[in-house]
Amino acid sequence: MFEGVPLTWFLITGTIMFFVGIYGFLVRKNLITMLMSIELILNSVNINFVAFNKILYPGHLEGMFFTIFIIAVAAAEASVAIAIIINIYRRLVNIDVEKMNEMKY
Amino acid sequence: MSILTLFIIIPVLTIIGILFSKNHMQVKWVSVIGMSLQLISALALIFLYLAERRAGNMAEILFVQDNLWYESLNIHFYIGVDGVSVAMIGLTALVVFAGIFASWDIVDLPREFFTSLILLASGVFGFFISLDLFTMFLFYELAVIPMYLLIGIWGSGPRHYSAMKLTLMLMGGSAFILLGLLGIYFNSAPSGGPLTFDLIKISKEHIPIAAQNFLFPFLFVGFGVLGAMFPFHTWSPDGHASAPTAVSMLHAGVLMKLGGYGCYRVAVFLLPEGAHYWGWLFLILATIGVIYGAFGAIWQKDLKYINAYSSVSHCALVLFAILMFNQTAINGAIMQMISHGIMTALFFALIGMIYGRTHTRYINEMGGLMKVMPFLAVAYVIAGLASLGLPGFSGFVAEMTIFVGSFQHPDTFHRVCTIIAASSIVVTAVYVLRVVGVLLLGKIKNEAFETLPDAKWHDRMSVVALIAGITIIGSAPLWLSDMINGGLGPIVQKLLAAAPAIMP
Amino acid sequence: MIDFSYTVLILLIPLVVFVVVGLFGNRFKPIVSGLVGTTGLFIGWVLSIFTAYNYFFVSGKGAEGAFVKVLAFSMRWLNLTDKLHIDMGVLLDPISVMMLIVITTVSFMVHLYSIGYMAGEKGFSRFFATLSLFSFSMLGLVVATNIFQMYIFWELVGVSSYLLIGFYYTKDSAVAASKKAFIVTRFADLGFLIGILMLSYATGTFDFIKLTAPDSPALTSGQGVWFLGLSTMTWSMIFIFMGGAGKSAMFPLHIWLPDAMEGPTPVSALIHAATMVVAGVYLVARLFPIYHMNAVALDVVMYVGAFSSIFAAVVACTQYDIKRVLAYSTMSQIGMMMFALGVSGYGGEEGLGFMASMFHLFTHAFFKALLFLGAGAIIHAVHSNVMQDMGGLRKHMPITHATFLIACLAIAGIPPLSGFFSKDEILAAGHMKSMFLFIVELTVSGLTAFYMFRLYYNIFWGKNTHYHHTPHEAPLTMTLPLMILALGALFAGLVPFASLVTSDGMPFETHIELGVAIPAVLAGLIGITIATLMYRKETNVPERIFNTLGGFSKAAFNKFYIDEVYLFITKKILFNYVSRPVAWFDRHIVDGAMNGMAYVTNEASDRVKKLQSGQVQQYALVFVSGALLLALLFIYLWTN
Amino acid sequence: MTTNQLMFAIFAAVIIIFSILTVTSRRILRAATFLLFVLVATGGMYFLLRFNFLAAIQLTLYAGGIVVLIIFSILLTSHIGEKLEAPSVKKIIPAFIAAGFGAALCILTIVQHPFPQEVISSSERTDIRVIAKALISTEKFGYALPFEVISILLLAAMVGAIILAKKRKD
Repeated sequence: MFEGVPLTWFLITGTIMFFVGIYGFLVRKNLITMLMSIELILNSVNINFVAFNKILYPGHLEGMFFTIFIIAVAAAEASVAIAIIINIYRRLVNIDVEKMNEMKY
Repeated sequence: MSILTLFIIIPVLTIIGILFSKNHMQVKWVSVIGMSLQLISALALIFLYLAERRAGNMAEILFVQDNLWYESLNIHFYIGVDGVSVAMIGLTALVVFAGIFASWDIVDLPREFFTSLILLASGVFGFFISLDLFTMFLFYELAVIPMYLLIGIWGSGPRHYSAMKLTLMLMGGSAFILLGLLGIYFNSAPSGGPLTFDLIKISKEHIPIAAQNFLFPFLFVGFGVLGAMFPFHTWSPDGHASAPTAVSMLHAGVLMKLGGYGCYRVAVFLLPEGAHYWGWLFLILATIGVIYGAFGAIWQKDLKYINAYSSVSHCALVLFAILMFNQTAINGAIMQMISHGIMTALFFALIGMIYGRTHTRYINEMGGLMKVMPFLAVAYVIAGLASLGLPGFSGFVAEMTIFVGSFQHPDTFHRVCTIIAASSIVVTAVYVLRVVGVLLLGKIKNEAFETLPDAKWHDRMSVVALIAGITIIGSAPLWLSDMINGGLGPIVQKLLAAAPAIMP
Repeated sequence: MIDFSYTVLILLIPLVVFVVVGLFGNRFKPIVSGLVGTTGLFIGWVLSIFTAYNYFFVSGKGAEGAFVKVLAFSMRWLNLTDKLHIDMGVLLDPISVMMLIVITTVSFMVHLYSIGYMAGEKGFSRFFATLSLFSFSMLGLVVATNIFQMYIFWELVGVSSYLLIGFYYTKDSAVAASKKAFIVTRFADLGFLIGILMLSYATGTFDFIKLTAPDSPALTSGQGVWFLGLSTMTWSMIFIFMGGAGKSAMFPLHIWLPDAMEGPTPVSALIHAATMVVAGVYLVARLFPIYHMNAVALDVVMYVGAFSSIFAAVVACTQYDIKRVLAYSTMSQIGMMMFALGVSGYGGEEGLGFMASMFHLFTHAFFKALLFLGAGAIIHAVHSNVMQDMGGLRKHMPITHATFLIACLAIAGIPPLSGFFSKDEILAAGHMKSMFLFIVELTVSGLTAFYMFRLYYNIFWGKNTHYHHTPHEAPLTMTLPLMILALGALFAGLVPFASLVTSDGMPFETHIELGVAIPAVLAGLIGITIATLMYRKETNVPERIFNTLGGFSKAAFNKFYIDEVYLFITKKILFNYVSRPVAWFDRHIVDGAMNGMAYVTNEASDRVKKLQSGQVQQYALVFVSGALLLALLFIYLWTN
Repeated sequence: MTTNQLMFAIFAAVIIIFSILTVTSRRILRAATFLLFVLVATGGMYFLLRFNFLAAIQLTLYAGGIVVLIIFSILLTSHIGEKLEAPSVKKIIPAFIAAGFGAALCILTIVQHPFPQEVISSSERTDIRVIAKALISTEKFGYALPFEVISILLLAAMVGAIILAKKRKD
């Protein structure tokens, strides 16, 4: 309970966001929208981290640092992913994930 | 360092020589020189061995060399020979020597071809001289693997299919063998002490009977696959049909002998109780194989298939004799391996040469070749007569030793099996004479064949070397038989100890 | 005791000739090969006569006045078990020395004859090389010291016969005939081999001296009832006889012999008249002491011999190919020899049949070889094998005619020619055993005279055929052997066989029993008379008789359809119903199982690989579902 | 309802609604905009929890950096007015089941789990100096090593992105 807001609420919000992200990742065909879904997933995790940090271990900062690192990793990931997406687009002139099955079998 | 190390070093040096040679001719000549040296050292080994024995050296194993190789599993590079392995080495050297000449006309990638061929040969040599189960297995695999490349790259017909089939079946056999070998390894010191792969040391131990009964089928079937045991023989016809000449020669002549030798040296020698326990089953399979291979050959039309089925029949006779568990029959089995090795190599060499000229292997499309290529035709007749067990050629000696030995078995079942197996000599005569009649005699069917050339000098080298082998053994077998007999003592004693009740 | 070890040369010389001519024959002029071969055999012939003289008249007899077996030479060839080993050597006893004479004489004559007969043929030196190989094998067979050596040379004889029958290898019929001969005898040899295995299993030895000694292990061991009420030893003897029957063309293994006439005629004379085909008789004679102890086996020999003799005689009356007539005649005569062995007892007078058999073998060799060589001369002149193409040849070929007539008289058993004496002894021995079989053999004797003179008249008398070019007498190299053999046919019967070649080596006295001799000669004369009436002039009597007998004569002409039965068994049953299914089974069931395993693996992996669709989202779905299921599992279901 | 609760409710509602819109909108630029809202609302959450520094990072890096990056890439790869085709039902159903099931499972677990209930009302903000010191400290609760590692990762990502996106000569 943080100033009237229970931990559970944060967690539920994070969970919903997470699974919405999962859903998006599973159904969206456009690579960029899939990337956005991943961002959702990462953010939901971040919320959990900071909520746990603040409410369960108020004296510590691990959760926050994790979040910082996750954001950094997310930034790196996003940059590389977008580079790849643009590269794919250059070659195939579309970024539909269903059409990318070159590496099957 | 013992003389045996030469059999590993010479192929390696030859391969290095091949890699450094500049053109096709050099590759061939380097191979010829290397394998001639190998043949000379094999003959020298035979003489040295006989001299040692004559001098009264009665050690079980001669020319021993033992280096620790991998300590934590107690693996040694442990080599040595007895009469049996000396004989097998002689066979291998002869067949490889002839094989080099028989593949003189290889055009594609000769460097790689000869390298693989010699690699294969060195695997076989290594297998025969090893006394450590692990190195034995290592060399076994070394001999089997190049076969895939040799058939897959230089083969003919459905070569990828055949190469794949052959390799997969043999690898399946290898898996069984590995299981069996590991089983022996973990039972190698029943009375405590370090585990060992040392064949001689294990043979002095007594592996628990339950373990023997469990392991024997693995080893026997594993080696039996390579020895073309019914019903695991089907890689052989396809593999031989697709393989290039020298590979067929080496494969049928030598590699299939690894199977028989392994059955004898590992399965029966180390697991005598297991052998007695399972003997009847495999004996039935072997008897079926003898007759079945012979009948299978009658109907075939492709020369290589005929010969492959005949090999099935002859190799089944080897297993048959080993399973008789007495000295004479096993002696016959070893002689049959040698005899069949040379004979079938000769067959395949001739088939390759005939195919190289007529470009067909279907006997119905040929005829009257005796007129066109008398040398090859006469050689084929000789090979055929040797195959059907004519006295004066090695096949007779081996078969008769087997039949006489087997018939001394006190058990009626074994004697009946012997009679059934003996009846294969008639069937063999049928298909051999059929081929000779259709292929060589009669009138020339295809006019294009009338101008075909007879054997060239390198063909003659190969053929004459092999014919000399079968005639020498066939007309003066005593030294060979005695040499092999000298090596059989330990195994026969073990078998006797294993089942005193049913041995004569 | 004289050292007989030089006899090994009799074997070695033909072997050396074979190797030399076989390897280098193409480099010589053809005639050189011929001369080398003939000279080799000539030396062998001289040595054999010398040996025979030494053995029979100088030092063959043992202490009790019986001929003993002399081990002239022996060498270890192969060790089998601690008791069994194969030796190569020379064993001299009356029958082997007698055979040496027969073989070297006939072989020498045939060599000489072939120089003329085969002149200009392609493969002249190949012919002589193979002849030498045959001579070597046959000599090795007769002097074998043990049954395994005999088997070895037995096989070699078979293969040289194969090579010689198939000499004209571009002729399909010759190829087929050689194949047939080899396979049929090979089948018989399987019986021989099994017999040897059983014999050696029971007695622990291959050695003839041990096997035939009075204290032979063969007489004591293996006597218990083993199978179908017969003892092991009896069975082994029956199996061994099967081998002999195959080589000697006894019914029902005779089918190869008539076809074997596809070979050059000298070959027929050598192999299929005088030497190889009597190997079976020789084999039984060799093991006679053991056969004697196994009455059933000996009865088998007797009945098979008797039946073969009458069967072949009937068939011979209907054939038109002169060589086939002679082939059936050979079969018939050998049947008589077998019969004689079958009725014989052992030792002294009891062994009359044995002696008679050997005697007939000896005389038969001369006149049958003569007949074949004469037939060869005729064929050489007429370029045909068939009687219808011949007739009136007596004017063109006087020497051939005279020698042929002598041979016909000899085989018909007309005194005082050689055939009379030996046949008389056979009939006498048969008379002692069974009246019925005696009459059968008497009939055979009459039939023999009939078909021989049918042949004779058809060739030399009968119609005056017009030839394309007038037939002329053969050259000297061919007529000389004819004349020498004619001398043999005339006088071989005077050899005192009973005092030389007997079952136990003890000489005994024989005398001509008129009760047997008169019917025998009468039978011969009747046969000759009928033949004269029917065939001397061209008439249609034979045809009428042939037609009257209807089905029987047709069956006889077709050799009682035995060939067809064999063809049915081999072609239909073995090829179509055994080999073909085996091949099919192998390709489809055994290999199918292997391929099936591969197919199943392949198919399974094909199914599994579909999961690897390349669709990232599918992977993610599977991953998420899996993770969630695991979570469910760990949190709620595994909560104990 | 306290202010905090109200603020939380607003942020949570924004997050949930706009994240759903993000993954369902068929106009990709709109989706990106919705994502921006979600990220901003997340930043709001951080503020709520008194992580001001973190919230600042969230706003600058995520909302400012990544979303702009995404929008640029959208502009590079799609037409503005283009409507994405709707995902097939075949994909939606399993994905929906999986996501729904997962959410249900997680929420159930969260609700059932007995979290400590004591109220924390420390409204103190974390001092940026503390953060800075912790980031370069090698003591316990110091993050020097991860900090360096992450910087190398960022460098690698930068290099990688440049190499990947560079126009090839071939």
